[in-house]
Amino acid sequence: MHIADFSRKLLQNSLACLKETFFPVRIHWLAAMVLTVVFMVPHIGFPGLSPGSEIRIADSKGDWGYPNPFRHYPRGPGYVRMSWVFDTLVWKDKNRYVPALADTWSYDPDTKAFSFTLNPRAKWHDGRPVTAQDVAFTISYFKQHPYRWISTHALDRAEAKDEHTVVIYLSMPYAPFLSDIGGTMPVLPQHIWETVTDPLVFDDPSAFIGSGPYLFKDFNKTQGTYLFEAFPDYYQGVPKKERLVYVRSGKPMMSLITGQVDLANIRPDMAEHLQKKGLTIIENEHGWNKKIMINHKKAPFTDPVFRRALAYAINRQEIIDKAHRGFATAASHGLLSIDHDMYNPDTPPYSWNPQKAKQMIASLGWAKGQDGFFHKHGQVLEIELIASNLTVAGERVADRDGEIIKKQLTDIGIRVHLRNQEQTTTDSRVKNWDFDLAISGHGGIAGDPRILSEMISPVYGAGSVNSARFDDSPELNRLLEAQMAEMDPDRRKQIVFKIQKLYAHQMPAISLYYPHTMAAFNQDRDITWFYTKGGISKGIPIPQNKISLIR
Amino acid sequence: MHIWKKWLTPVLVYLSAALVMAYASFRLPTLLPGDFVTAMYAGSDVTLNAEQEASLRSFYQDTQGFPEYLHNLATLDWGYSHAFMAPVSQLFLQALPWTLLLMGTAHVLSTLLGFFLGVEAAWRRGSLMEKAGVGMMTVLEGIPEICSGVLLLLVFALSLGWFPAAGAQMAYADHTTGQWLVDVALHLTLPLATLILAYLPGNFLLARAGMVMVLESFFVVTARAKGLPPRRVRYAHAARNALLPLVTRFGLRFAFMITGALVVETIFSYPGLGTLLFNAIAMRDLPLVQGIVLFSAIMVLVANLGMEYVYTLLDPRVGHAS
Amino acid sequence: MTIQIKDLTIYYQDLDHALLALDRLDLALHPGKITALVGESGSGKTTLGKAVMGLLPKNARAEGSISLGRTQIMGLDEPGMNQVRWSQIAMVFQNGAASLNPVHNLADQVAEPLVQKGIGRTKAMAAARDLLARMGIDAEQAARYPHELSGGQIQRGLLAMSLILDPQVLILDEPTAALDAMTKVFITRVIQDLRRAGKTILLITHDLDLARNLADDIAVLYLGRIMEHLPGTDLVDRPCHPYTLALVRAFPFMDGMRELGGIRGDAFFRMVHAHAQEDGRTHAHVHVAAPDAVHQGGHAPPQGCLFQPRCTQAVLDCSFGDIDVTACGTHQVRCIRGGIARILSFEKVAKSFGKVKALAPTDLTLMAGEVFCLVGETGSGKSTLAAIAAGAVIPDQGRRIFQDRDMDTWMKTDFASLAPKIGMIYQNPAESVSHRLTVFDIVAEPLHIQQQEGDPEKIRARVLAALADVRLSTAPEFLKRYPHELNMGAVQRVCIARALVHAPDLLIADEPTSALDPSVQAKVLKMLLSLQIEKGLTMLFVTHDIGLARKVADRIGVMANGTIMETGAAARIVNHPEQACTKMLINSARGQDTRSPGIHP
Amino acid sequence: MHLDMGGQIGKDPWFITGISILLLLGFLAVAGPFLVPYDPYDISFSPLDPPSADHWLGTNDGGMDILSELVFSLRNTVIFGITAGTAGLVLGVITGLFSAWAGGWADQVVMRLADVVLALPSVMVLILLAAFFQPSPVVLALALACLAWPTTARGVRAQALTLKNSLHIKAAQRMGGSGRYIIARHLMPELFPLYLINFAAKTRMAVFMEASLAFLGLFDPGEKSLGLMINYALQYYYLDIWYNWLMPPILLLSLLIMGATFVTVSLEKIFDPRLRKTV
Repeated sequence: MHIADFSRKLLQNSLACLKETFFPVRIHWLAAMVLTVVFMVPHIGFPGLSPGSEIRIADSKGDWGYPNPFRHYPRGPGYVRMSWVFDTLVWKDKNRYVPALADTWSYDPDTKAFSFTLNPRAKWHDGRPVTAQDVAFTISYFKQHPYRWISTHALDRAEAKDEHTVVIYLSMPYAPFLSDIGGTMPVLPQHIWETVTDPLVFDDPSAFIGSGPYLFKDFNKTQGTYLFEAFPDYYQGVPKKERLVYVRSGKPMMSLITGQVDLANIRPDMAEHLQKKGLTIIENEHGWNKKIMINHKKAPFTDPVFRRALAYAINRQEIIDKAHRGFATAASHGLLSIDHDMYNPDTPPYSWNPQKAKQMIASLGWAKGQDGFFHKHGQVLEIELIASNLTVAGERVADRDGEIIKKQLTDIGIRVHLRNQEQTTTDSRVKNWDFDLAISGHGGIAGDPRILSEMISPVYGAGSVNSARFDDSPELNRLLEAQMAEMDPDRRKQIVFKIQKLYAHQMPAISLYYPHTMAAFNQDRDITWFYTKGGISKGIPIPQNKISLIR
Repeated sequence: MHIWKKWLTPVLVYLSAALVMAYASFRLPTLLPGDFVTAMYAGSDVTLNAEQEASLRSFYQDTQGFPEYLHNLATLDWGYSHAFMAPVSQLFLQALPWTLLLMGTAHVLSTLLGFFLGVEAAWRRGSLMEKAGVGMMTVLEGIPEICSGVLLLLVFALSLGWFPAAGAQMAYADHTTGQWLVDVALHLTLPLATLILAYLPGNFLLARAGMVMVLESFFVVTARAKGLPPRRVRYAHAARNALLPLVTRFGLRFAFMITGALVVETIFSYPGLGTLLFNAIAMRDLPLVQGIVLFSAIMVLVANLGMEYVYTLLDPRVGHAS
Repeated sequence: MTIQIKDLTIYYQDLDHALLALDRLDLALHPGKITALVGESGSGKTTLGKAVMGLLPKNARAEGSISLGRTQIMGLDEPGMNQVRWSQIAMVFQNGAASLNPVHNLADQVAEPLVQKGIGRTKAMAAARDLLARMGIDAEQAARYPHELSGGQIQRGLLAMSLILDPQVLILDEPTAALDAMTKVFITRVIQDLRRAGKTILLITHDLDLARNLADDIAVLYLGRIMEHLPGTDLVDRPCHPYTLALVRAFPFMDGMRELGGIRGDAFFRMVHAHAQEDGRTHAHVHVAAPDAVHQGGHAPPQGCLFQPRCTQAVLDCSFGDIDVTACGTHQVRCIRGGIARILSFEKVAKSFGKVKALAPTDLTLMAGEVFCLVGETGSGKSTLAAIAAGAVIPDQGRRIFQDRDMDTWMKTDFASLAPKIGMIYQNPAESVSHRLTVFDIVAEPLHIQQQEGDPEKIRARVLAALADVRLSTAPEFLKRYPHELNMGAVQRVCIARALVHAPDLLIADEPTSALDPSVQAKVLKMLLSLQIEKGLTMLFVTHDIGLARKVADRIGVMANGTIMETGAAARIVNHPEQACTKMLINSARGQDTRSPGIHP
Repeated sequence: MHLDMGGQIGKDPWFITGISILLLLGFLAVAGPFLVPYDPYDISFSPLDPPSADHWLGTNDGGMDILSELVFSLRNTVIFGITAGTAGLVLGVITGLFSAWAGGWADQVVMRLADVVLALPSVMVLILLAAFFQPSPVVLALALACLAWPTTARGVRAQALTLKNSLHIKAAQRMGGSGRYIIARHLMPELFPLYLINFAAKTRMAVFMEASLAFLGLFDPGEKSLGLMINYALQYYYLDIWYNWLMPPILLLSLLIMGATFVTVSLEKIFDPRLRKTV
């Protein structure tokens, strides 16, 4: 091979030079070692992808923790990776709930109890059958060792009636039970977890024995890669693909085009380019919303009129056109997504009206100075707007919203200081009420209306930085309490309607728009991915529903 | 007494420097605003209520004071990473090989290549080849890592598709060791090329300048007079004296191994220590941050000590004080 | 193995001009012989050494031929030269420690050539260590690094290094420069052993003492040309070329007598650059660039003798045509006047006043540029001889030849042209000047007599210059002062100024300082000597005090009773006097022999 | 070692190219904002337009004119580079000279302090700063200077040490020159070549760092900088925007750094290459 000889000669030459430089030092052995490496290279074959039955999914961050209830990160992708390994009682396909571990389920309003009959064929990965006892044990275990992802405050107790029926008694009516517990709570094998006292650090391999379609094989932290293998005697049939791999890639589109991965989230602008390359594009419902957090505990934001004036001042369509080139939809001020079946169409739209905004601010005693800004008692109206690189569905993105909002507020006479900070710094400032306005965003708005309680009232959303923690309006607090306990869907809908109107009126935070989240996948792997309506489990807007690999 | 004193002061000084570095690596991360719980849970889809949050915070609370931190340090128990739920040392050892592979080879290759090219160019001083070489290298010196990295990625990974665009190896492909080696090599080429493009020019110009200066000295004429073959004169006599500045640069650069390649690691999603540190900082995963910062501090001290020793090896005239 | 260098020309190319280092040099080095190459720095000595070794820098251009035995090694390429270097020809460079690689120890560097020739490392190191031991460097010192060795040790190391391959030809460049006496003696003995061993040695040095002791033959190099090639022993006693004389006079020989004297003017370097001639083609040609010479539009191509501007006996045709080598006894000299010229010679000149025979028939020759002292008792005829030389007294018989022209005919036919060539200073300054003339007039008198310079401005300039030469003030009030208003020293200096205003070739000083008190005498003498060098005069100095003569003269002639008893180099006369009268003069000068034996003819 | 600087520098081709690049960019940075058609913060144009008559380089994702943004970014990057360069130089020289002159334990302490500063990962320190202070370019430039002075200090100290033992300084001392006099009169001017070289190197490093940090998203997007432009452009790598949006900042950045490097290389060549030995 010509190149090999040339490189060998070059190596010998440079080795001789090296030897000359350090002539008192003997380096025969170095020369020998390097030469052997040179000989080895030509005999190694080229790496190939084992096409076989394998699915590869790209993710930009890569590391989302170990896929078991206590070790996965408390974000969508973390839960999804666990969902492959641990099954829940019920699950959602494209539009509605479908049986999972439980074949049938019913709710008895008088005893406030849900009863589930389990699928007899369900087995744990170690071959033992899944019994009602396991479900009862899981409920009591989660009450003792809280699993952050679900809130067990509404559960009283659970009893296994016989081998395959279990009844869960509620301590109070809890409307989001099905979405929060039934469709989200992973069932744990009793024979493994009953001896585990400290689940957070329990990392023995048996911690990943679940009843889901895939076995957890490996997670490489630094590489950010996961490996799952199909569970042959899965009770809903052998999964379609033998292996499932998560890969980290900073440039998902590039990995898609080069065939390194089969499914990846993409930016809307990539869509038609990828379509030309023969990939299938899917678009999610509006499950994620961008909003402006307002520090309603600090003047002048304490006054709802001022907050509503801000809403009028912001031209959301310009943000959509400028910052996202139209790949977004204006959000409803009622916080719930417009695709949600409990969405109240006549929540006030606060369409862009700078004149009205100026009048409203003027009505509060602010007068326009010659510098074009509002002044009151010699103080200029000056606020600080914080923005940070938010992660939208796992994809870190820096966008122009801050700059556009700043321009719009400056136009009506408010001096704005735009400050961009690292995300965790922004989160901690919002948490400690050390801010005026902050741009942030969260998902779950197409899922269970429970999101309203979390994102408005401090009772449910104390921990989350996206929650407005607004309890000035007693009426709103009462409604939020009621909707959590209202088990009957129609009556709950009425309450949710009222909440949206009142929330829009109080305006503790301004919803801006729903970015279009899209994904693309390789059609000829004959797996069709889809976005679940209302998001996976309690509202995760990610197109990796395990149903795609089962049926 | 004199010898003992001669060696004691530097050792004492280095020890105090090590102590200061340990304190810095302990204290600085704690100054970062926000903590692990806020970073992990704040923006998440999970909403904690007040007491849940309090219990979490207490679990992740770093209660250890500096003396305790030192004690753990001594017993090589570098603490437990919050995010990864794994001992820091284990995480570290997983990421270190990749960084060593990328940065190590980049440094060694660029220094050796820079040395040979510099020596040859200086020897052919005034020839067309030398002028062209120096010209090209100066132009290369001007291109920042971020630009060359991006361009290489776009050209070779995206449009030509010769090399994989991300990662250090194809995940979970069941390769034979031979195939695995080639796969790692393929993934390594682009980031390595970027780093070499970034480091080579500096080394080349340094070697060339040093060599040009040495060639003017008399002992090179003596060497030629002794009838030694030209290559021997060039390397055993001349290049040997032009080695010192290059070694200093190698030592200094080697110390910044970790943070040095952060940009390249981000462009090529290469799983090195730099990315680990950057994510750890974002996640406010203090034990991991402290571990890595301390390791880089030790690297700097070791590099300095090593260099002092190498100085005397390379050039007997260099006194201890330099 | 002989080295034959023929017509070797080397110049260093710079951006737009080139520096000429060697100009058509011919030299032969024979086995068992030491040839010394002597000259000032910048004369091209080291360039020759390097040329032989083929180590000229990249910008050097060389023509001519250098052959080792029968093989031509001049244009050899690097590999070819490498065969010859160190195995056949070795060189010890002049740069001392800088010639050694600072990062390798001495033994390694000495053994290196052996190792490269394929001899095993351990054997080579053993050979190196014992060669170093022979040179007085023990094993511990051999393992040291250059910066840990003294100058002496390094020189011994370099010598050992050059002998490691036992080469036939050895070039030593300033082997003893900056060395302590002990090491110098050791090195000299080693070089003598090498000569006995039959090696061909070229010794490059500016240390004339070393050259005189070691060299079989010496080549004197000046600006890249060999001025004189003479046997080693003649260097001090019979230098032929004026430059060699000047060099010898400048060198602090242990047994040297005379005050050290530099050489007039400054050395300069020769520029070769191309000028487009009328025919448009550019011709490389040599051009003199003295430090202060301004390269006005034109230039001064240096036809003729290079030493001409600084030569004390330069005549008009010295600066024309190409000077080649002529024989002068056993020496070859590059001088159209065949080496140091005779300026004045007496043939059987005698004089007697009435019955008193003042001067017996004597033969005497005065060489150009030298200081000849006539010493003798009063009445020994030295003043008469001086007067005859100055043309003041006509001898009864004999011929006087001055600058190769018969003096008598010259005085008869055209005394005006002879007078300015000889200047005279008398014993008693006060009497030798007219007390009515002011200082200015005294000094200007010779010019007025000759009326050569009509224009008063020029006369004034020449007078002021002459007065400045003798370090007298040129302020107007001083010029108007009269001799009697000055002290004796000042008057004598005015006389000297008068004597030199015409820039004579020969200055005759008859007991010029005996009338002055010692402190003034010393000042005047020092001034006289520096003037002699500056102006390049030949001086006939008459004195009765041999101690004074010792300090001033190159050669001394002892006179008694009108005859010159003994002449010779000052050092020889003073250290090994032969004639009784000389011994007596020396002893009386030393105040030992108060009794004065009778004077025997 | 007095050198006829004017004569030699003028002839060196590297210096001429380097200086002309820097002058051109300097002019662009200073006069640019007045010549450029639009205000870079004006987002009133349609985003991601290809180059057209009124937008020579087209518009970026925020609807801003790329050409004007480019010029403003160049200005900010240049200002940033120069502030960081000078601050780093001044700090480095003062500490270097002090530690060389004081010698003994003071010297050791300063050098070990330099080690400690070198050991801190710059990324973390910069995040700390971005968190506490308003990350205006000046603050960050000074922060970079505080991280960069050790290398200059080492170079200056090494050179000052060799000078300290030289004869003319010992003579000045014997004549009663005080420490301050010696430093001001002899050491400072003597090290002049070193300042130039270090200044160019530091400016180059600052511009590199600013671009990389912007790329890592640590900078305020409100500020315009070449690194930030590259960062935004890179996110739309899939659209063929590379020739009008990605390449110009990369080209300008490379030109800026190339100019500084050419000047550094020629200065090093002209001034004493021996400096290299004592780095």
